[in-house]
Amino acid sequence: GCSKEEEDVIKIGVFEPITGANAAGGELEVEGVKLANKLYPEVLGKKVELVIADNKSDVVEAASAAARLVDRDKVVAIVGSWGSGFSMAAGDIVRDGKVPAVAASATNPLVTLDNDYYFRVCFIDPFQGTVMANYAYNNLGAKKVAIVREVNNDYAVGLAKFFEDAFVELSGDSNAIVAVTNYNTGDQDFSSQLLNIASKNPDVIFAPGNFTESALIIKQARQLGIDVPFIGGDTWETPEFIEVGGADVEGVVFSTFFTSEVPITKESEKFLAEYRKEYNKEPAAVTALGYDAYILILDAIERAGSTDPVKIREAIAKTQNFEGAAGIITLDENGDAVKSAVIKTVKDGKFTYLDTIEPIQ
Amino acid sequence: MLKIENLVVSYNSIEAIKGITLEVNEGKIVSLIGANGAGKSTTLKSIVGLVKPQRGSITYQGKDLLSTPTKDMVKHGITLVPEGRRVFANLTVLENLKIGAYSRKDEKEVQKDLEWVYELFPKLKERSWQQAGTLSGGEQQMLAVGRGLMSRPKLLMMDEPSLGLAPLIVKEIFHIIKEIHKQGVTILLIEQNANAALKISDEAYVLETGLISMKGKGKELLENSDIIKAYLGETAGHK
Amino acid sequence: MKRRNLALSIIAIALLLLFLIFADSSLDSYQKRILNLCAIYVILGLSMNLINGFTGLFSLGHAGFMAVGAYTTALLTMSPAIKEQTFYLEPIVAPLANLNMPFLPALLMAGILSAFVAFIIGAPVLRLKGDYLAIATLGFSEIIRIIFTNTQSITNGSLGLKSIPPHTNLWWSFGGAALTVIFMVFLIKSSYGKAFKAIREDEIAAESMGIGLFKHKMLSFVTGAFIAGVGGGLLGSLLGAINPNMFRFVLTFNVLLVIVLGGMGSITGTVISAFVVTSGLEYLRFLDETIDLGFIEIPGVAGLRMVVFALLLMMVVVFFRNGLMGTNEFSWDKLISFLKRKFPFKKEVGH
Amino acid sequence: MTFELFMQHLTNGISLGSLYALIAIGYTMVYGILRLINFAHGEIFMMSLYFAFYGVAMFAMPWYVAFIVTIILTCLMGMLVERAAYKTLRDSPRITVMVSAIGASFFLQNLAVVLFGGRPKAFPTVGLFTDVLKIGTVSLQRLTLMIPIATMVFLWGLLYLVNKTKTGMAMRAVSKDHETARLMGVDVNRTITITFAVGSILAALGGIMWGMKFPQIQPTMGVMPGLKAFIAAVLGGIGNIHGAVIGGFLLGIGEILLVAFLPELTGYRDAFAFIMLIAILLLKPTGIMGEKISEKV
Amino acid sequence: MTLLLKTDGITMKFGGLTAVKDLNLEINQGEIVALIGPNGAGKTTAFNMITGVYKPTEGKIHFSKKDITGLKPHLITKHGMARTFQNIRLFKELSVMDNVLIANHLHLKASYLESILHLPRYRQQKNASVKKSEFLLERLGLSQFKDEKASSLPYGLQRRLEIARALATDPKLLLLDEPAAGMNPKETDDLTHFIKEIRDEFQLTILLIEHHMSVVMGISDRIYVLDHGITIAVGNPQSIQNDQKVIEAYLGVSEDA
Ligand SMILES: Nc1ncnc2c1ncn2[C@@H]1O[C@H](COP(=O)(O)OP(=O)(O)OP(=O)(O)O)[C@@H](O)[C@H]1O
Ligand SMILES: Nc1ncnc2c1ncn2[C@@H]1O[C@H](COP(=O)(O)OP(=O)(O)OP(=O)(O)O)[C@@H](O)[C@H]1O
Ligand SMILES: [Mg+2]
Ligand SMILES: [Mg+2]
Repeated sequence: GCSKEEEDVIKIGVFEPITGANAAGGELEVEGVKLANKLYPEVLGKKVELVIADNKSDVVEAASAAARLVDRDKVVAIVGSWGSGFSMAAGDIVRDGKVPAVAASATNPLVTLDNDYYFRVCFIDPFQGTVMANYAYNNLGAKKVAIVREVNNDYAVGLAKFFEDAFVELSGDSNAIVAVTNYNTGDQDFSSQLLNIASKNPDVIFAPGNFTESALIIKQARQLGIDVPFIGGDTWETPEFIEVGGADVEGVVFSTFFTSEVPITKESEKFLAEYRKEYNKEPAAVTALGYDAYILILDAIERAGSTDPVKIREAIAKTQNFEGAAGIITLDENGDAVKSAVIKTVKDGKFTYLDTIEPIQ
Repeated sequence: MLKIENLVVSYNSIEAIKGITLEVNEGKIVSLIGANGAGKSTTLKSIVGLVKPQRGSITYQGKDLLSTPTKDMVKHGITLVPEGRRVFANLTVLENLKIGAYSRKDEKEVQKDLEWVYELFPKLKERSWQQAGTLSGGEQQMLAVGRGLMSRPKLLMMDEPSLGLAPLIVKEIFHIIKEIHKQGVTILLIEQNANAALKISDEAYVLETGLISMKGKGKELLENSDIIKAYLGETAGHK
Repeated sequence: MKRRNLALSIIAIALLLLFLIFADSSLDSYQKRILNLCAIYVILGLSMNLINGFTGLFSLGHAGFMAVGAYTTALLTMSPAIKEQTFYLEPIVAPLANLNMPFLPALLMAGILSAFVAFIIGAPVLRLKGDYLAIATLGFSEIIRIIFTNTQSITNGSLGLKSIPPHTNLWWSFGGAALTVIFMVFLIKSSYGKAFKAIREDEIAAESMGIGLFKHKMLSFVTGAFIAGVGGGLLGSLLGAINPNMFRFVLTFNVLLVIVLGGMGSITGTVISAFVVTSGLEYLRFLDETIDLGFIEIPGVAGLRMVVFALLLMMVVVFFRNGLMGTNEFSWDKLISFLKRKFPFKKEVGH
Repeated sequence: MTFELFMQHLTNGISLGSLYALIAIGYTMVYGILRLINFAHGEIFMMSLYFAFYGVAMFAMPWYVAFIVTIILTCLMGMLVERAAYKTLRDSPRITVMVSAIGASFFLQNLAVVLFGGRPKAFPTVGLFTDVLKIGTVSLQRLTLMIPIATMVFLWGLLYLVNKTKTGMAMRAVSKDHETARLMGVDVNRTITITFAVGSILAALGGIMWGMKFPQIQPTMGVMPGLKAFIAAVLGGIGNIHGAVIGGFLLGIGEILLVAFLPELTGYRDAFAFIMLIAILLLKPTGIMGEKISEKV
Repeated sequence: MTLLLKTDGITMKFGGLTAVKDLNLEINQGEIVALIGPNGAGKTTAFNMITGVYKPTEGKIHFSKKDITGLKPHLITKHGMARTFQNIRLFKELSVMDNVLIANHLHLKASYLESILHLPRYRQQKNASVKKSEFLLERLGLSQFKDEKASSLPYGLQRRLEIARALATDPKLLLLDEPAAGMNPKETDDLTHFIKEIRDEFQLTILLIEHHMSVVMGISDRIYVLDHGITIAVGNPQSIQNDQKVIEAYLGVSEDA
């Protein structure tokens, strides 16, 4: 149980892959959470302490880590995890332990499905898929699209599917998707996949997947002389994407959560300024989301006026028009954020804002 | 030349050698006989440092051998032809012989010794490109002896060199031992073929469950009735 | 003597039961989860030890068998409604959609299917030896994982399964572990167990003594896979969510670690080391967190836990080359004579 | 499929295959001498990329200096790994050594996370190697041509070392029997250290070329190439240097052509490596070039 | 006299090397037959073909009138043939008793499940094998070591244990590959008697490879001599000892042996 001296700290769990295959994603989110904690170290007059639990990019570990946060560390709420699979592994645990969890960037619809205790501050894949399908069809005038997806990544598979459905509907052409090709996390050679889809002459290539592989994919495509435009999803928005991709990723278009050029909210400005000061580079989108997950929880604690996890959960569920760094968040009945998406491109080695797409009501 | 004093060796809790003292004088053939498991091989292994004795001392030409690593033994002129042949199965016959001369730098002399070994064992010359692992038992034994000779030892120790060899070859091996000995190599020999061994030995020790039970001139022991009863069997007497 | 040992065994089992009753009612769910994991690792470890430790087959395909078991159990116990929700990208194939059965038969099916997969794999692979067998079994386990990733309408692909009914509790996992231990003891004592060991010691000699290598290797492989499948099923049900990525080589390695640390070919060793490794990894978590020593706060270094774990692991391996137990087993006689040696003055009470 | 397209696939296959081959040689060499699957080889390869990265990006060394430093550091690290993880286990059961090897590999990987962070870094490329050439309609990087040539050169060098030199002979002797090798005056520990050093140098060379071809590095990046290279080594007959090269090419080209001709199966690309492995092992249980071990009884 | 083993021109090639060429052995029930010849003559290879370890490149092997060519070793053992090895191959880490018990496994009728569950049928058979093994150990003078690890036995006893293990399979034909290797002349003599004894006691037929002529000449009914894989002589001890070809290739001019 809680002893007296612990009463004046409030523990928030951070549940992320710190080691293992997904360490990169975990690190991005943890950066955001830590920054938020630095800026907002207190709530209800008590100090907020982060308890970081590594889920090792492993589902078995994820479940243990989550259980530990809930039962041993007695956190009042949890941020995370990057990767919907890990969040799902924690689903039953937070529900049974009655501790609310807020995922930052887990976009798989299953995460919050049937689970009152799981929330997220990002939009979900069906929306993002539609946004990009619209963009490809309307703005790029694409008639034929090829898809390259990271087949063992639930995010990529889901997004590809939603994109495909939306695009087929838009174009009214059931053969509009000329090719779907796969790769696995950690692959580094994509030449044969790329040559294959290029031979189908698509107008656009949609490549949802991790930024680590995506940058290499685009680079290799250019080296192979394939100059079809690439479009993708939110995961691309990391400095490394441009560092690795270099000149080859110029002009690619993707959807994401927010933009630093046209800060959506006050909080965005604050986040940007502080992040640049702290890390001396541009933030990734998921970093902003990690930040948001934290401040949203803090806001809920304040509104609940209590550190009782159940009350905090109720407060979180009622979140409306909350100003986060990555946009204004309203949680729907599933606990998913309904928010606008931003379309960006890479121009002169920088992520550049193109458009904002409002959520479909 | 080689002096062992109060040597005690044990494997885990079993004492295999319980305090033996023996001496090998330069230019002699000394043999070590005894039943299976008496500790003969263990004695040789202690000399070259493959097992670490509990107590006792081993000196070679006044030098302490216990602190010398195994790999430096050949440099001092001590070579062991190990029990069970232990040829390098993946190396050719020629390479096996060459590795016998691994620490030597005198290429020309090595070449000469190679010819010499081939002369002693014409069979090896025939098979010089064959992988040693596919040789028959006897061929491997010849190779093991040949390999030992390639280091040009001053003290050559052989652990049951006649094991599993055809009678003709056994004779040959003993002949070769004498031959090597004539060239000035001191020899410490372990043999089950006590008959043949004692015949060529200047001196011999009998080892029984880790202790030396008898020592003497080879020829003397050959006539000792205890030895005949214990090691030579009925056939030895009247043949 | 025999009577005394039997009495001691009964007392030990009673104590275990008491402990379980206590644990079930008063430990928090985190502690229970760790205990569950420990017990499941006992099952997995023993199944692998049968193949690798007792039969001497170098097999690294455990994750694959566990995957088959976990998916089978999950798909058979999930309600049709939940399956429909979960398979939202591509609907589940018809025959699977409505299949639904209680936990026990589902676990048995898991074991049987995984044994069947082992049978299919074993037919070609068990002809290989040593490292070649290792890499081929590793390959098959990866192939299973890749197939599971790509068969969207059967396994839901990379999206994985969630809301798997949480049947696994201390009774199931410890019950399973106890059954497995008893089964293994009986098996190893039997003539077949000796034949397995003979194969481990010297294949050529074993074959010359009339032991059919292929048949016996296959028996061991399939039996091990059966147990691994059941273990996988328990694990999946404990976690509530599974996906193909969790059945990577690392999982096999965790089990391998358990048996190597415990001692290849020791049932006792596997049981002990399953507990030590599983809980040890959890205890090390403090390394990732900020340590507050009162006067100074040492900031946690993310990932340090795994660095330390890997180091500890290597050290243990270096110092206990044959594992904690080697190939030795626990017995009351040994324990008592050990205690007598340690405490010579204490007289043994009543028997 | 057009001829040009096929040629483009084939060149890609050859260059990928030769990278696999290069890393596979290191594996096979250590295996051949120690009968030990050096699971840490993939991580040594990964570390070499970080060395090169920090050399060029942080310490602003010219690339050739950085690469030489990388090779030296990697070589040292390989020797260090040998010392820590394997040396003390010389006469232990095989499986124990393997666990230690996997432990070493985990250690290095997690150490890299702690030291360098989990986020990927862009590997510095050198125009001399990475510029794109166009031959007809086939476009490729200079590197694509250089890698197979380099592989062949290293292969030749290594074969010379192992088969023609005294050190090589000692290596082969040590691989069979430590005790007897010692009796022959061979310094077993030194020989093994040299083996690791050479293996690690090859890993570093492979690493640098890999990095320039796929210019992104992260702590887990050693796993896949490591595994593939290992498969290549086994395909060819582990312990056999020629075999590793053949296995590497077979795997690289096979993988690429599989995707090229059967695009529906791209999701199974990684499985292909294993399927090919198992198929070949079933036909030839010790790999393509592996010596047939009909044990003499 | 019944013919027990007959090899029909069996040949074994390793790459370019013909280790055994056109070997025609005929062994009758109850005989002791020796196979001798220089090192590398192909004796062990012949054993390996007969016991199924190698598959002959050419030729047929008949045992008890059945064609056993190319059968796996364990099946051949089931037919009633057992062997020892030139380089001892015991189950080193197992106890002496277990080594012998394992050789009973091939006669086990109880199924896998019956055995694991120790059902009555299994228990019955197990008790029988334990008895039999105890008897064999007793008979070979190994009783006192029955719980020790096989590898801890002295060399001579290890050889004996190999024979005990082979006997436990209930063979009709026992093949011994250099049983006297590593024994001193005294022990060799003892072994010679021992082989005769077990032949009579267990009604065995024995095929023997040996380089110790005292053994070979002392107990063999007939001798086959191989050289370079070719059979150069067949006959009783007397004729072999005086065969010029054999003397040249193998025995050498007798001076003391
Ligand atoms: N590595 C070992 N571990 C444990 N015991 C051993 C080991 N090597 C030898 N022994 C034991 O030490 C004793 C002496 O063995 P050693 O090999 O020296 O005998 P030996 O006289 O050479 O016999 P042989 O004639 O059979 O070669 C034996 O009882 C043997 O069982
Ligand atoms: N597996 C194998 N591969 C290649 N060559 C082999 C193999 N087994 C045996 N040989 C060769 O066959 C020949 C006969 O060998 P074998 O072992 O049968 O001889 P042996 O008569 O038993 O000799 P010894 O009395 O020395 O044991 C030898 O020249 C050997 O090199
Ligand atoms: Mg000896
Ligand atoms: Mg032989």
